[in-house]
Amino acid sequence: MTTTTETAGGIQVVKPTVASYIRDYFARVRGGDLGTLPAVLGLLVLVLIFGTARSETFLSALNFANLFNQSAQIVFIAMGLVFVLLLGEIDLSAGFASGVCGAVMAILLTTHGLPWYVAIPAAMATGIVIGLVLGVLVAKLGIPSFVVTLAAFLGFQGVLLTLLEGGKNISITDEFVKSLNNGTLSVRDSWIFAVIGVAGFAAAQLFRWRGRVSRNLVAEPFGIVVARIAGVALLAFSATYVLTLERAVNKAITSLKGTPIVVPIIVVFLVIWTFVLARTTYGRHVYAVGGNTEAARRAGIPVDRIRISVFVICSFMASIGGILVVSRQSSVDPNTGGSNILLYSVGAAVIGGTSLFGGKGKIIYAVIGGAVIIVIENGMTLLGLNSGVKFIFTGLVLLAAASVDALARRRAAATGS
Amino acid sequence: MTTTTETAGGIQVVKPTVASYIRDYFARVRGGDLGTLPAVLGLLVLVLIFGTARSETFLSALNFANLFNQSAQIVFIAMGLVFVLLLGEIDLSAGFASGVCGAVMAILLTTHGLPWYVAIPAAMATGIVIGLVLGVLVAKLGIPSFVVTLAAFLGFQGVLLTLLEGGKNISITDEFVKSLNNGTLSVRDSWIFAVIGVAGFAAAQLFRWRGRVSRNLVAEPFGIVVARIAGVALLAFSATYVLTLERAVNKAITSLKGTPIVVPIIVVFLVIWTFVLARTTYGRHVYAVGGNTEAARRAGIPVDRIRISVFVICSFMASIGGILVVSRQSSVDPNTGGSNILLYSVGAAVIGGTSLFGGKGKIIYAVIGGAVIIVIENGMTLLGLNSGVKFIFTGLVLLAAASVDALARRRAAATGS
Amino acid sequence: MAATPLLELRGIDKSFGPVQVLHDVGLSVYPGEVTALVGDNGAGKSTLVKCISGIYSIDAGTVTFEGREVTVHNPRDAAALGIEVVYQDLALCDNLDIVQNMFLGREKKHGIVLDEATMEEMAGETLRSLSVRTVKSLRQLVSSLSGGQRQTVAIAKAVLWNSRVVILDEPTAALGVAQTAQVLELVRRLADNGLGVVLISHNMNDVFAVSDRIAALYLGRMAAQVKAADVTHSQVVELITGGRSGNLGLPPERPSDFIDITPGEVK
Amino acid sequence: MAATPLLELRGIDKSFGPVQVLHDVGLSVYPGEVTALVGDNGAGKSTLVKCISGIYSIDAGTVTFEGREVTVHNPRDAAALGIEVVYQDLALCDNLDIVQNMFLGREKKHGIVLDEATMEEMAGETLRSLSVRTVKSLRQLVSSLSGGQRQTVAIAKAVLWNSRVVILDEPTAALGVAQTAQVLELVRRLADNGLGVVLISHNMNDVFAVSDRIAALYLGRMAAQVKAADVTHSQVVELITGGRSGNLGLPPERPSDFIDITPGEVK
Amino acid sequence: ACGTEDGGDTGTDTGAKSSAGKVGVILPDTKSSARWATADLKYLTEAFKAAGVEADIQNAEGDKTRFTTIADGMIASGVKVLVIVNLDSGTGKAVLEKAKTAGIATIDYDRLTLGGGANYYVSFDNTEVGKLQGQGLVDCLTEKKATKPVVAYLNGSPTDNNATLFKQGYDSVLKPKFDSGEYVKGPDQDVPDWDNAQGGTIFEQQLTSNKNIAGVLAANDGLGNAAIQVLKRNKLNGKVPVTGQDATVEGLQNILAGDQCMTVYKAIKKEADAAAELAIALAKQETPSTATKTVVDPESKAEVKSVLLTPQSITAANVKDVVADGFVTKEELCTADFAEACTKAGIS
Ligand SMILES: Nc1ncnc2c1ncn2[C@@H]1O[C@H](COP(=O)(O)OP(=O)(O)OP(=O)(O)O)[C@@H](O)[C@H]1O
Ligand SMILES: Nc1ncnc2c1ncn2[C@@H]1O[C@H](COP(=O)(O)OP(=O)(O)OP(=O)(O)O)[C@@H](O)[C@H]1O
Ligand SMILES: [Mg+2]
Ligand SMILES: [Mg+2]
Repeated sequence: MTTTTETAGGIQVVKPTVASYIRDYFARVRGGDLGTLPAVLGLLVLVLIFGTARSETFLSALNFANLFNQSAQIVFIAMGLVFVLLLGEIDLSAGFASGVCGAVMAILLTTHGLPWYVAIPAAMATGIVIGLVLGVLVAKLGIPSFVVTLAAFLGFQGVLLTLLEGGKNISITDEFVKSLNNGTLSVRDSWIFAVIGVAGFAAAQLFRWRGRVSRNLVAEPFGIVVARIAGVALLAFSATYVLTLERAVNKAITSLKGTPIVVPIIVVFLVIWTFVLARTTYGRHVYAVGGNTEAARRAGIPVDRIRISVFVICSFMASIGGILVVSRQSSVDPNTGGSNILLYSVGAAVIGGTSLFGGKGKIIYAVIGGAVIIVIENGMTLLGLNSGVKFIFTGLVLLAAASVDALARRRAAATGS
Repeated sequence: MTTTTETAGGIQVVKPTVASYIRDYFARVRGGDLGTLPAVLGLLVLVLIFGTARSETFLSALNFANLFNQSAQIVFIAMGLVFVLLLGEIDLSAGFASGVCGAVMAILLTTHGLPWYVAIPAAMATGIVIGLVLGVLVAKLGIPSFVVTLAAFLGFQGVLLTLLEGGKNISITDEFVKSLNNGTLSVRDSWIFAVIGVAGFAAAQLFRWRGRVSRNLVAEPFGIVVARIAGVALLAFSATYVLTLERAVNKAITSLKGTPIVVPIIVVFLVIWTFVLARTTYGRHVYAVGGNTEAARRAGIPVDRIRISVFVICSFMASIGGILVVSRQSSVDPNTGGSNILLYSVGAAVIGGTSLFGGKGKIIYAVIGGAVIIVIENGMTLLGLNSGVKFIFTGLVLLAAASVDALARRRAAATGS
Repeated sequence: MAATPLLELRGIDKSFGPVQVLHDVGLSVYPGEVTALVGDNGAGKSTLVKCISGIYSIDAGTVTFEGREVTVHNPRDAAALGIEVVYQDLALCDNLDIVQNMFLGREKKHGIVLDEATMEEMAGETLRSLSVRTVKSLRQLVSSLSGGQRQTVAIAKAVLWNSRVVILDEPTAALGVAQTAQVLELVRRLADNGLGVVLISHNMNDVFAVSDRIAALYLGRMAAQVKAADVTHSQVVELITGGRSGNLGLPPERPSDFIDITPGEVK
Repeated sequence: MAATPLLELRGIDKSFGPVQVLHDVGLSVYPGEVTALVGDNGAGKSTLVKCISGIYSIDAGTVTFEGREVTVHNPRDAAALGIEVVYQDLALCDNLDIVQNMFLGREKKHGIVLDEATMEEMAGETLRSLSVRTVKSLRQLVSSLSGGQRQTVAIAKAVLWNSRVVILDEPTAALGVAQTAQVLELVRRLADNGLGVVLISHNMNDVFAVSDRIAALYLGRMAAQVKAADVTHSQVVELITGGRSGNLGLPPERPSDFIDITPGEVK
Repeated sequence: ACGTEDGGDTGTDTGAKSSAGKVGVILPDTKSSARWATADLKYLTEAFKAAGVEADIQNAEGDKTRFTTIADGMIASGVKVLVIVNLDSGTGKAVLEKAKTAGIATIDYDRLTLGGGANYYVSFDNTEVGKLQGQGLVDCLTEKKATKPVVAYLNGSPTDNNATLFKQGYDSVLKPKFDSGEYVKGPDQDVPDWDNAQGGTIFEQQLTSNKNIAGVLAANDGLGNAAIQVLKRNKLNGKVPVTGQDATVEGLQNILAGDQCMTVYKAIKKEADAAAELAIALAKQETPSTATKTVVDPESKAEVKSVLLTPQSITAANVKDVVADGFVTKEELCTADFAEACTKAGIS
């Protein structure tokens, strides 16, 4: 059966085996501790629906690659919003902030003819400044973030219009910028990226595992660690395989293969922010302030500074979202970042499992939730419905995906807590 | 000094005098218990700003009357949203729900040629059904309201487009419906309404005061009750006076005076919902569920039913908002209820003092917050700025109004709790 | 006293995910008696109470009320049976005042209008009977009350009603000397009126002062349920800390009592 | 022991809106001594503690720390001075686990990375020393802990650090017999190590068991601060419930001790 | 676009490849004008159906991201011809370039994508529309013998490039009059999202601040109607001329009632037919013969083969043309309230 071991200050504990670990995992799932499982389930259901309805187009390599490029703006804004939502705040202005930052970049590139390595940092800096202002207004003046960012939502809309001189579009021609959300890595680089990614993941997992074992702390069974690494490797390599297939529509004219450049960009930010939230003091404090602001204050955490910082991160991420969407569209107009972008981004974070009340959420949730939203958008356009019906269906499909999630949790809750 | 009296189960208490009551009020205000005071202050600041910038137009009787008609949709949606927000939920679909209900009315009136007394109840019933569906999805399936109503936001947009066959406008010609948000009471009726309103308020206040005094409970000093009644009377009568001045644009052609019909409609709903929230078991339970759902459940309150009911009320109020906006425009188009209506409505509730986290809010907050929003909109359009600058200014003015509020609370918090 | 228990639990099991908190727990509550439920921190006392009142669903076992087997799905059902509970985590609505909290779910009405005056009078009387003297106003929000004041409001809320069984989970933990005495007296009075009372407490003096029976939980198992007169102070402490005392208690095998620093920081 | 107090309060006033909760309160905390702060429910003990730790701003009065007059704006300042507090309303982050809560605001790091292993070890040791046996995992969220377990985590959190003054607001209220004994022992040990300890408790046995001095608050006024050896059990109870006992305590005039059902339900 | 229930979309699910390739059409939005969802969709669907060419027609809902997503989807599903109404030149260009690398023939429909290099261009001239509006207002004001009339602008959405083009058009007519002092320039405001409700409020405020407004240049019929409602409230309807665009039922009725001065009718069927004809030819890999004119792309200076159509100004006198064209039906237009006016306007 189970064997015991001595750990953490000489306390007797059970040493988990692979079997007991898996048993416990299922008990936990049944107990309602589901993490991203329901959102992933929802995603699978969606893929199934669209895959059946439009198998040859939805499931094509081309469409798979398109998904990444299409999701970039929402995923980036959603990643930033996770921080704000973790504190139980909201940022309604993130969409237009991304538009403003995109416009700043476009203007510097086009009107002022500056190179991308000036324009992109300038756009990011704009994002940071925006976040700083919002954060200070919320944290120091104590105006509810809904109101501050509603004002900013209106204000930035005006700024964008003013920057674009009342409604012009600005097109960009810089090849580097355009490649960000349109280009692909070469096939060789795609594989190198996949291998480095998987190796990094494996190293991090093994390093942590060894650390705990050597300290005599209870660690996961080695089998589980290996299985997890193998799972990630399988996912990464099969995705890379599909992405390196030829997917040009007209193979005679051109060739199109390789991982979209936006994939490594998303992965890098995913890794950085996951690290920040899970492994640094700052991240810990973000969760603490979101979970119980008063407790955090009493523990000596500089609550105001944390509050400001999440707005800075959010607007910064929005600026990257803006850069990418401008890259994809090769232009910026007064509606860039408007429309449903904001609601979709918040929706992405929430569908992934982030709580609007603070304290609960992970960066990966934004990516998975963003995937749900984009798969719906992408799939719906493939169905070729007329506008009214399309809106209705989009709503219904979104609801269906969320119900899978809710029902999974509910079933779990019924048997567990 | 203070005299004591015996009350509630034979306990010695201080009998407040007018002086001690006022002293306590100020101590409470200094202690951070501000109610609507900051929002009212914000409103005054706004009136001052616009009154100075455009004194002859902003402060005209015509503009004063316009404010009521312009605010109707937002105020009604915000009143409904207060219920939803009291539970810590959100309804993103309220705007389009009002559009759908308005469209239902317009179609019944115009396409089907039905009379208003069929079309209006049908629109309201549509609102109730919408709320029921949303409420059941949130309460029974346990999907976060943000996601449910985001789906509904998209869905209703589609429904509206479909109802309007892809984008037509439907005009209404029914005079009764058109008068709802365009017409005015006659001067005589305006005064009758004002007198009845004030008398009702006075009766309610005095009745309650007498009830407490006769039960030997601590009651407000009589002087305070009288002063409050006098204040309300002053407000009501001076507003009626202004509204019964001649305000026609071209006095040669036509005469325009009297309280807008929409005012009694707003007042009636304000009174009903205030009564429901403050004086009925249902209202008490709404606050309880919003304040601490677990405590409410333990107290035997049917939490799910309360949750469903607030969505029903919200969508019902949205339907009235929809009816009124269609009345005002005399037509409905696919954007009715779209655009910024929803954010403005939530903003109105929040600026008034409703908490997004539940448990805190009153119906009057929606009216005052709605007034802030509409005064900004109204004033900004009078300034005749171009769009970009107008958006920026609107944001800034909104922020300024909110800052007055926040600073008032903050000052209070610094000296008090 | 009466031979048939008012409330009887048998074979209650309860797990939270992989953690089993209650193992085959039985408990009998007799009318007119105070049953003290004791046990170490984390023994499962509060969990048991929440299973009775329908906050948690039970995994296995039966609940019998006045001889009928019942299923309690939620606190409404429990209240309908006449079971009132003062929870350890008090669960008051911070945004409501004292009177509003005390009458929550049982508001007095005149037609459809709340009868605030009557409620205020009744609340005042109840609080006075519990020796609360420092409350400044019955219309104070409970969020601004001191720990003991909140505790008193929660107790007053539960005993205002005509119920059959009253369960109090550490009701005197935050109370002062005088207030504790009043509450213990109240507990005795409730039992004397024929109610079944369950009192959870860590204070052995209080337990012996008012209870007729003592039930001891040890690591989620019912170690023993005995008459208070049949055991000594130190025997009860032994039952609490070791699960057995002489021939009383659980068989001498060790259940899993350890800090188990389980796998990873899976959240 | 040492003649100069480590922490000294003088003339502290504190009002919440129209309600004055503390009137001219003074308190001295000496190094190496346990000062018990007693008082009825709602006397103002917790409010006083929160004034010391900077959660509430004081309206009047001075705080002197090691002879220097200090102003404490927030708990950070208090922590910087070396004042650690266990609050009555525990204030744990429900969304974090035991280890994360215990090290909140003082995380151990390797470079910029959190050193989870070390923190887990230290947390395990501390909890074991406090007789906590039923915690299933150090990575359990505190939201799933029992009342006593939460209490223990909060205590462990405050005593893990090298501080000068430790204030414990009813730390044993939810604890079992064994755990209470451990905490009282810990309190004594802290004082013996030269720290100034303030213990708030309603349990006179506990108070007399560990404290060197007793300060009694009565309706927001400091009735008396005396050596524990100089007073009897019943004298202290009199101070608590009446504000005076013989020649000790407040002058015999009645402050406003009543339930005051104030004007309207103004919210 | 054509859901299967409309019967227009044979869809990709038919599997069987017709001899002609598939055509993809992306329409811009449903808000700037009702035409996209009502007229264009209908006419294009009919035209492609008649020719037996498979077509996928979708609307981007004014969302550029969605526009690109739809384009990606169409390219992925293997269309041979792509017809786009761009939301702005930038996105349009990106899509056209993608289509070109995929070897797809492209048609700019209604709006020229600057620098985009589409193969063909079919359009009404938006600036021309604006000019007609300006001229219409001038005519009405002249007819009313207004002296130094104050003219208010109720422009379209500030985020919609077309609104800018319309404004350029009517400004080119009216600005000289302002400059010469013949007319007085009144308030000039944009209506976000073409939102009629906001349009009404904005005009109400314009009138409040400037009581002697004597002419309203409203950018489309929806906004025109919003202004008319405000005027009605002040009994000024019919006295103050209001312009419009799109020849909607609402607008035409307002014209018949004498409340609206004019609207601009774009014979959308002609435009749609022209585009469909081009697309069908391209899908069948024939060389189309209809594109006889050329337009010079002001950005790339390249010549684009074009079919250009002219918008028509509609006043009470020629409302009947619109009915005759089948753009609106008599039943829709001549409801009980307007029967008399219809007869007077010669609609039978
Ligand atoms: N939701 C939950 N999830 C997981 N474990 C839980 C949960 N609730 C309680 N537990 C565990 O169940 C055990 C029993 O908890 P319970 O609250 O019933 O203890 P108790 O006997 O009331 O203790 P105390 O005297 O401290 O109040 C504890 O070990 C606790 O950690
Ligand atoms: N924020 C507040 N607003 C108004 N009154 C308050 C507030 N906080 C506390 N009080 C009042 O101050 C008094 C003292 O409260 P405090 O919490 O300090 O009491 P305590 O001595 O700790 O009591 P206990 O033993 O019950 O914990 C109480 O009467 C309480 O109602
Ligand atoms: Mg317990
Ligand atoms: Mg206290």
